[in-house]
Amino acid sequence: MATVLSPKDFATATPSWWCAGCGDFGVLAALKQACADLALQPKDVAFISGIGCSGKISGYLHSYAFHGVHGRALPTATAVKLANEGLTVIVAGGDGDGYAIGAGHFLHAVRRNANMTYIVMDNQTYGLTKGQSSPTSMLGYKEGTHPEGNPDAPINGLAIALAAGGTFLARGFSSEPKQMTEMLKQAVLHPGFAIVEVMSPCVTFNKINTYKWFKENVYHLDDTPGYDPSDKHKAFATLVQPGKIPLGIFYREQRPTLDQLMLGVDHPTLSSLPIEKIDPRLADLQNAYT
Amino acid sequence: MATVLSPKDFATATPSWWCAGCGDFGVLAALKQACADLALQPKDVAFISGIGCSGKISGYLHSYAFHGVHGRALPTATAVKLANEGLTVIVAGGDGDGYAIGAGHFLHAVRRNANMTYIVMDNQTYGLTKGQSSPTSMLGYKEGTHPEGNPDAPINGLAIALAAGGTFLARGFSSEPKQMTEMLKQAVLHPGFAIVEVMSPCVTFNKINTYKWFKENVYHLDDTPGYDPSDKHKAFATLVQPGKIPLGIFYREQRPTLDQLMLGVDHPTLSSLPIEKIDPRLADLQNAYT
Amino acid sequence: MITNNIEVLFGGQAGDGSLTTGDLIAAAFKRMGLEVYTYKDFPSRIRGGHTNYVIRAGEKRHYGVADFVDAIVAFDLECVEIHISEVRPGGFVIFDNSTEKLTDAVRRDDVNFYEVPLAKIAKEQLGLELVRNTISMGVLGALVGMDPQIVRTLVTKQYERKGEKVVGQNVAAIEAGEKYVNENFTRPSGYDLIARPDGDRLLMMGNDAIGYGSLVAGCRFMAGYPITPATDVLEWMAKHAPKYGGIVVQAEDELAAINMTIGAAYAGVRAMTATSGPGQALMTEGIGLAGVVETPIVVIECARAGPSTGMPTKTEQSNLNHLIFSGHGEIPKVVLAPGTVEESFYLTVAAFNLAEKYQLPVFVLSEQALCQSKETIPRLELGAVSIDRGKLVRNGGVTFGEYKRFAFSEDGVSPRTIPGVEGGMHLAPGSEHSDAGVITEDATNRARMMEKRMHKLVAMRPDLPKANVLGDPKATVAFIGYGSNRGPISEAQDRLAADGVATRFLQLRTLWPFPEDDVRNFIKGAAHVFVVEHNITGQLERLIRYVTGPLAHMHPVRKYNGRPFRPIEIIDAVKQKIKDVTKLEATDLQVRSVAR
Amino acid sequence: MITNNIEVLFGGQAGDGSLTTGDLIAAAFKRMGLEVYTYKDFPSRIRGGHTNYVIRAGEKRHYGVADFVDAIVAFDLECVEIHISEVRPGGFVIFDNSTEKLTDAVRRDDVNFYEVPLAKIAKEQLGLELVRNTISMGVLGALVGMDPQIVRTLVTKQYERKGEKVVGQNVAAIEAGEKYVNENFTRPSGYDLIARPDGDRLLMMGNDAIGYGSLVAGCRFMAGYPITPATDVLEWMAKHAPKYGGIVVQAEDELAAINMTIGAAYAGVRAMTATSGPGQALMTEGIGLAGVVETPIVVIECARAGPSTGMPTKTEQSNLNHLIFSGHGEIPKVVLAPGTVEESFYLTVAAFNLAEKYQLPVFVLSEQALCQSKETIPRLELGAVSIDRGKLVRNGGVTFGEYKRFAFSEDGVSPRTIPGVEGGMHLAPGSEHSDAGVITEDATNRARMMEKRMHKLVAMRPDLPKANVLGDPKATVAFIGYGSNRGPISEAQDRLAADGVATRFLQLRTLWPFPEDDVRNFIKGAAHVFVVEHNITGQLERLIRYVTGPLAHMHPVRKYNGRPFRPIEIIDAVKQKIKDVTKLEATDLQVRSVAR
Ligand SMILES: Cc1ncc(C[n+]2csc(CCOP(=O)(O)OP(=O)(O)O)c2C)c(N)n1
Ligand SMILES: Cc1ncc(C[n+]2csc(CCOP(=O)(O)OP(=O)(O)O)c2C)c(N)n1
Ligand code: SF4
Ligand code: SF4
Ligand SMILES: [Mg+2]
Ligand SMILES: [Mg+2]
Repeated sequence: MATVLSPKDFATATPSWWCAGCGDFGVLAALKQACADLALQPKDVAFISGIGCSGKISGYLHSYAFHGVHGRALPTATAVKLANEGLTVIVAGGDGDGYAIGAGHFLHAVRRNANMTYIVMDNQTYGLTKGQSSPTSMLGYKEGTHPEGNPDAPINGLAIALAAGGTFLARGFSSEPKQMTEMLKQAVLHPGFAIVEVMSPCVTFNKINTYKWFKENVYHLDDTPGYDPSDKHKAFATLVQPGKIPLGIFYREQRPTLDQLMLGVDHPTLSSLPIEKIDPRLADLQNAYT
Repeated sequence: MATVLSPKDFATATPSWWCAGCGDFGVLAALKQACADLALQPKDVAFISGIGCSGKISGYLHSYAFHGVHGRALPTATAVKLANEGLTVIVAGGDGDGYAIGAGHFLHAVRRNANMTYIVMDNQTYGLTKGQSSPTSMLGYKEGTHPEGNPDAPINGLAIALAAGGTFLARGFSSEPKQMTEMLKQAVLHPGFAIVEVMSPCVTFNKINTYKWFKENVYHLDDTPGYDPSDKHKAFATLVQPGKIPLGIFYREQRPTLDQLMLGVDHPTLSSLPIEKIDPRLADLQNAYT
Repeated sequence: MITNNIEVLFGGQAGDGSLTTGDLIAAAFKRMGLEVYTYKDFPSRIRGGHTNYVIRAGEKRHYGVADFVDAIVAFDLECVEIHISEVRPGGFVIFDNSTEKLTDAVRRDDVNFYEVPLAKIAKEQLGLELVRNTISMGVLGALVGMDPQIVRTLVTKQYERKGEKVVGQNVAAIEAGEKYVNENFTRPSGYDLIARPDGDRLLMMGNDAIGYGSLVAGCRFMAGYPITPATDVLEWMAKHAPKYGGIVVQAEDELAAINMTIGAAYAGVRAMTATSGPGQALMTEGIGLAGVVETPIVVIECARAGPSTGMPTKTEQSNLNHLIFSGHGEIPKVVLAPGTVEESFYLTVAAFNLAEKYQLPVFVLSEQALCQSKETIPRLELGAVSIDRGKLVRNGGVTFGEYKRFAFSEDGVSPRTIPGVEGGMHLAPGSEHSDAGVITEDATNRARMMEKRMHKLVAMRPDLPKANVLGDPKATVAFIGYGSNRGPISEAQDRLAADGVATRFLQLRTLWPFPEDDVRNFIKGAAHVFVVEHNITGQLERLIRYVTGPLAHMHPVRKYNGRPFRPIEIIDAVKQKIKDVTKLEATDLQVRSVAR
Repeated sequence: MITNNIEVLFGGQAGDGSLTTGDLIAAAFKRMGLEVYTYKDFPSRIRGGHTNYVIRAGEKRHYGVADFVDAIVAFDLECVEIHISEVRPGGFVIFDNSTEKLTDAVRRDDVNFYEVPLAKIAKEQLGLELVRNTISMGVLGALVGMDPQIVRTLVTKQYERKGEKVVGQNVAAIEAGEKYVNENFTRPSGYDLIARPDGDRLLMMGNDAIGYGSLVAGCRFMAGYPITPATDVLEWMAKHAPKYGGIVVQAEDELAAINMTIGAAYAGVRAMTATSGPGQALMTEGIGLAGVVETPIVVIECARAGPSTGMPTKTEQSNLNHLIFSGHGEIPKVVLAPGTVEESFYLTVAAFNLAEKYQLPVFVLSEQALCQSKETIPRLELGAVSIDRGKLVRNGGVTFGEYKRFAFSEDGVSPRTIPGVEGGMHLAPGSEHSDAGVITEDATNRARMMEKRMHKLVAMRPDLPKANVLGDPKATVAFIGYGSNRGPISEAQDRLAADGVATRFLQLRTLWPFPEDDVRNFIKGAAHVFVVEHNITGQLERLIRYVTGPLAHMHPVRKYNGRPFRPIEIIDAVKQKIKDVTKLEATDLQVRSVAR
């Protein structure tokens, strides 16, 4: 296949199942653009998604796509990367998928720092199950399971990731395609576990955190003079600061990746080991038992 | 029962299953002392533990003790508290139980801020399964599953809890009974989810993080002039600072607890609702379906 | 002219409001004194994708869909394309021709087509696209003779909350629909409805009956994680429980949900969770814990089509094996399976009593085609149910040292104290333990404890909901089934009887412990036993064969495409086995060939 | 004088090193040319609590413990108290009387007692408490005539790593033990060992055989979470896999472990995980995913006594139902169950081939009494095994657009590309999908896909490991069993034969898909069928009854106290049913009454 040049090369024939106006369209568009700009080959992209409206995205990116079970995309993806480190591994899922049922895996993916990209499509609700609170829903958010309002304080995935040893932490907004595309490219290029949280409004159920609401409630780190993404304490302060929602790359750092630590440098790719021929050295292993 | 005065009143007849010298003995002693000092009644203490050497502690505290499955002590305890908010709910478990298999529940217990105490008995290994790496084991820690050394960077439970909205974060050392007892008392008195991480050496398997090693590698916040446990940024900086391990109360803050938010103030205790007599108002509910 | 017997299929794109309208029509039919059953067939997406809502109404009560659809209200061509083959000869189609035109491909000359520019009227005459559905109600009403007054009252009630203006628009919409029919169509629809006394009945969805049953049974704590089709129960409880002192926790996942349920129950509250396949799989370990610590919990399983994510909004009976046989090690558990909305209420109440009396996990097994379906039912008799808390010790009277939480006993059940009770302190461990709750690996104690716990399954037999025997108890043609298949099976029975084939039907309501004697006795004397179930491997048949072994005259009737059985499919299976009956009409064959 | 036939029980407190010494003795017996089986009985704690290690050695190969213990090496009184009743009349006890004294309660005049101050000698003569165990080896060796040279060599090899000094101390310890016997005891032990040619044999533990089998089968990725008794496999792979290019990941929990295994397999590596009950329960959802996305994975289940935490270090066969029937929805899966260490190797290799050839999850089911036991076995023939990767497409040759990952086919298996292969891009969803992998809820496609996947269970039959038929194929007394019960059953067969009762034994090695024909044929002509299993509900019998129905002459032989069967328990069950055989001796009855 020739070098990929256009987002179209990453499109599938499958019509999307999203509602008109869903923020997820923006995420998909930016992702295709990023893949194109990085001249990735669809055959070398492993795209693993969780379950949710967001999770359906794996059906719309021409690649080796895997749509697993709810909340387990990260362990699956980690293994895909270890099995074939030559692949560009990208994971996408919702705020519920990643921060509720998948929260434990999220923490461990962060500490392991495998070289892959994780896109959290955050609509602050459970879209596919019709609008219940997610871990990022605001306090008092009213919906089916909380007619009187959500009593659980929202969690800040990026702040938690920072505390857990995250090495690339960014947040975008699905109606800012250029910035998002740029972030995603940086994330894919980052040698380590890169998290891009995207504010992706659910137009059908979340009547609070709408496009309008976001436009009024976000600001950009780029507009913050002298913001230094290598300053961990500043990143923490910025992330936990109540009030408007900052967008941009909060923090980046380099430390050995899981694949480097486990596979070393000149390790043959697991998926192409010639196991069909039984390694003769294996016979000698029995000597230890004589 | 008369007011409890001595730790003995919280002792059970069951002989402990711990190795001689295990740090967990110190935790148990301090916990009994704290219960005694707080004049708690065994019948009003619900003590839920995880699975592990640490988890066996529930068999040794005279109380309503529940020894559930691996990693799920926090959700169980949260419900016990909601079912009967009059109880003093204490949870104890290992670093593996809480930060590996239980990591997701840990994050959500922190954000919910139910009024209970969580003791993480951290020996930086999986004791009961014979010494494998836990999420707090040091990089390069050598054991059965990692003969060449653990490749996963250790996680900092308290830093993560801080980022997730923790309201009481402390760390003790099992051979410092007085400080530990004081911390536990403060934790139980704290209106919210209080975490006390205790360095509790595994003398059988962890030959790195020994009593000696700790004595050489800890320092006390009390010795840090002007340390202010209400300063979130300082707490974060202190927790993530590489090098020696700080002991003490890192952070405390008050925000509404889950039980307050869900039950309100004058809510009758769930466990004593007179459900035996079917509430007559229930019949009218059917009118909505005529 | 067919009177008081109609099945209407409302179809369009998901999220276009056909569900609301379907509910209104169902209510209208009910108010007209008819028996109603509804079935929702929607995709696993929020907007877009073909969705349809079937409303069946008649003088006879049915618990399922018919072979044919009598009327289709199609908001788009796709709906007609998909469903035209299901229309009964002589039936009709209401089609919104505002933007699309009917193609010849979909036309059938044995079907009446009424083309109405619903969207156009909505926009141009009423200035509100949304009321398109309401207009269609007016059209349908005029064509089949729905009581205009009833329809207006319901529409008014429905939109009250949204204010006068909206109410007005919708009432106007109804009238516009009626008017269009009167002005443009002379052809009668061939269907007519004549109002009868409604009586004191309810129109209730299976999941609502489960929620209501739980509340009546004294459940005051529910922990759950949203999942189709079980979310309704969670949301029903969230809406109603607080008024009765109860609370609902949305957990971070099903592992938390089941362990929260156990925690609350351990602390003395009647507690439940509700989930479906994937969530049920995650609860497996917790269920085992409840069994060993002998904590009473109720777990609602609203089954959907698996495996894995499968078809989340479709129906299936493929979780039975899991409920009964999953889990490492062996614990006593109970599985109850209602076959109707009414039973969903009564069996849920029974579940809570069984759970607490025998201190173990009890499952209530429903399915998408039942739990999300509405049925007209008589008022539920609160006087007919009572609460039995078994050996719960709440007010002391026990002495520490003497009291043994897991004491061996006749029925395998031990006195159960809860935190706060003086003298009852103990350890409740998931590890094997002595009668006092002390962890031990002693071989003799182990064997006794296993026997103690498992003996509950024997002790409880008298308390278990009995199976229903329907039809002619002496018939030689027999059916065995459960759950949502109760409807299609009994309807098949009636029609077979009309064809001179008498049948009897054992509708199992307790699936575990399996009612071996009932099955053994029921099968006696049967020339043919048809085991009807909605899965591919024959999970129910496996349970039966444990009792009977393989039988030449036992015939599987299975379906696994996510759609509920139609009576004809069962009738057909019977007729294929029993030669001496009249051939089927071509139309039936046609229906069978339609995969649904 | 009993020659070349002995069962030694080494007992003390957990963590006191009796396991190491037991291993050394087992090795010594093996080097002396005897057939060896070992069984570990330890508590779920690290130090303290009674633990014991049974080593059985003889000229005949056994795969289990005997009725009696011949010799006890007791490091404390508790050990004698617990096990004295199990000693064969004429057997002996070596007791460390350094601190405790033997009580009259434990004395038996039909048993020889050798009291040796082991700890005292260790401390005072050798200045190292630790070598107490090694001294006991010297004592035992001198009493039963173990080859001193072999023992010295082994001890030297064992302690080499720890340096000359330690080696010296241990060799000295052996000598001290031998010396003590020669100086203090004249009474012969009644047992004698005569060295025979060792031959080219191995002494291997079940879990090691599974690990080795995986590596040979080409497994290069393992994800796991520690859990007794499966951790050994994880650690074995961690130690050996890297040398062959493989890696092992310690996951954060079993949910991660199973999904990592799926991820690695999806990417083209032969991948596995190993766990036990509680972990298996957590893997339930993931197994279903593997079934639907048709990803080949191998899951090792090392069963322990449940339910819930249960008795983590004890043995049981109570997970079979779970492996076969757990999970929402229906997928094809395979369950293989080795009955010996040797089979553990060969069936593990078979598991990987079946998994990849049929693209589904395959379980290897072992049990604590097998996976943590050592057996002497012939060298494993690598020439006898080969690797079949089925329809794996690794080197392109597929065209995008034409290629269909889930193409319908004769055997239900479709060509499988892995990431990186040009032209093979597709979506692999846990939701129902078309042959091309596109998510669809179409009814017709759904039914076909279910049939495609389930058909694999039929297509694979020729490739499934066959059951073993042991004993006299024409005998009218029949046994059916699997796993660790293979040993006690075949031993019971030999002894029944000696008593004139001929028997045959169907040792099942494929438990799912259940070998219905084999079982049907095997049962033909049997007057009695004894189904031997280690659980309370009869999980194997349930599978058999699906084929046979209830049979008057089918008799359950069950145990569920966490301890493996002793041959006498099986013999007894048979004799109780079959009147016409000689009465049992009192001693046997005594043993039976001992709960083990
Ligand atoms: C184990 C399991 N539990 C529950 C569900 C039901 N479910 C599907 S998507 C979803 C959450 C959706 O929220 P999110 O992850 O934020 O994705 P979104 O739809 O908002 O994009 C849930 C609970 C499931 N599929 N599997
Ligand atoms: C679901 C499940 N997986 C694995 C195990 C085995 N297991 C028991 S304790 C334990 C971890 C022990 O480590 P930790 O929580 O740190 O407790 P410690 O023994 O160190 O005090 C594990 C993996 C289990 N009991 N249940
Ligand atoms: S429901 Fe919300 S999240 Fe889901 S597709 Fe529609 S808009 Fe998007
Ligand atoms: S193994 Fe370690 S953690 Fe467990 S009891 Fe012994 S010393 Fe304590
Ligand atoms: Mg979301
Ligand atoms: Mg630990």
